[in-house]
Amino acid sequence: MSVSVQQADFDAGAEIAALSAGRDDVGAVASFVGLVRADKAARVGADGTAAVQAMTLEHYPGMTENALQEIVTQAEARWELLAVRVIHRVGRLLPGDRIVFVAVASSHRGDAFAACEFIMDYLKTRAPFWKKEETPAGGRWVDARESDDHAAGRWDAGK
Amino acid sequence: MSVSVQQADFDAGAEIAALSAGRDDVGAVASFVGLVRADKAARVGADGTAAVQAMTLEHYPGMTENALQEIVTQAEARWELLAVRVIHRVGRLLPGDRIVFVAVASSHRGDAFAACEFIMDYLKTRAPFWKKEETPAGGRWVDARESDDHAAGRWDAGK
Amino acid sequence: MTVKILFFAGLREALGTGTEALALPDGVATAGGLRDLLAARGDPWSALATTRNLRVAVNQQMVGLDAAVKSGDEVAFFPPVTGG
Amino acid sequence: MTVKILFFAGLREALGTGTEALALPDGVATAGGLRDLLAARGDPWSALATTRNLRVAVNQQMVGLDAAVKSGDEVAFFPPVTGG
Repeated sequence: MSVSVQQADFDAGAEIAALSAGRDDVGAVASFVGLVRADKAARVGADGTAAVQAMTLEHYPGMTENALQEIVTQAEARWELLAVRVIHRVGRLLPGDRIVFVAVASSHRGDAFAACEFIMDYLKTRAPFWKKEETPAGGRWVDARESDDHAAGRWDAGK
Repeated sequence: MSVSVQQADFDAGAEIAALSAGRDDVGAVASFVGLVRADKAARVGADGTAAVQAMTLEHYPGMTENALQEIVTQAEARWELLAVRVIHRVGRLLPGDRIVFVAVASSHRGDAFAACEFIMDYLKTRAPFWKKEETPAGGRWVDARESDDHAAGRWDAGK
Repeated sequence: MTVKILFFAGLREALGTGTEALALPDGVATAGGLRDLLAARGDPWSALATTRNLRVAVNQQMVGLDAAVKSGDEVAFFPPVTGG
Repeated sequence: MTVKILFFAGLREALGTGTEALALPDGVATAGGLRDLLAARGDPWSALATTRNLRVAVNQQMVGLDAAVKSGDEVAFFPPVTGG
């Protein structure tokens, strides 16, 4: 497993390929890319312009990396995984920019899909990152969403 | 949506990037890559050598493409999707080679994950492809697995 | 007018052919009826009766063996699919 | 020995600082006690009492406000996380 918190962009295709490179036991790689949405409707852009012009991601150096490692370790305990890669960007990003990448390699697709979604759900609620949006009306810190707590909570119910 | 059945390999990173290129409403791209496993333990390779040396994929030209399109249309009816890409290779492939690619773009990750897994589950049971493995003991057509029927059946239960 | 019949994968190999054009005889009106007609030819055609979970598509749509078949249709027989 | 205190995101902005070193006074033995001590300084520190669903980490582990705090610890206060 490998976890990175970085300002730089990443190459999803190269990361996916790296998980199965040089081995013949990987049958499935499930992956996820999260991107900055302009989020037209939901916010202040009633004039139809893109409401979110940019976004700055803050983290807690040290703890953030440890929290991501711990989430991956939990996933490895729950499913049969062969390799895991997590990348989360920090700093200022624009609409359309990639924010987060999670990829999970397994022999079987069920384990790969479940672990990939589990890692994203836990990352959303347990890894110390915070987003501040720049909008025409000024900066605003993004509120945590109950739907994310709900998504993470599903895994506790022994789904 | 776009569906391809082809002999050529594909570039997962370029395909993922294409789903959100030039737009700012994509927040999530869930994707899946399926690969040829050597499948050491399960088959005839009791001497420890890789049991599956190669694999040939056959399809039903015309029907296969239509079946994939229909599966994607069903996914688009069930979830809010912005773009879908499906690629399935045919012909002779070696262990470690990519077989199948599914990527789904949505505003939200829940829809992207669910639709991506749904498409893979339906593809496994409803799209006319057949695998023949080459092993030290000769060629053998892969048997359909009950676990795949079960995986596809989950979606009928209104999960 | 004939029926175009296709065979795939292990079934195609067992029969030694991937396609056949056949004038539909009187009394054969379903995919299952067509399957029985072909299987009655004896070896290797009996593979159509013995293939486990034989699947059938009429005009490129998966259907049950009770589905209607008429002249001009494309009928395909194959084992359960194993792609992905 | 002091406690190293960190603040993040909107809380950091509200307080105008991201870090502070504080000698832990007698009688403050939990993260909640430390939070109350700081919030009692008045504006802008009362943000520590009014931040909705305030989170706390002691030595980089998320804990409850009843978690023990002692000299030498690193204690961080922040709003609910919004990464991903």
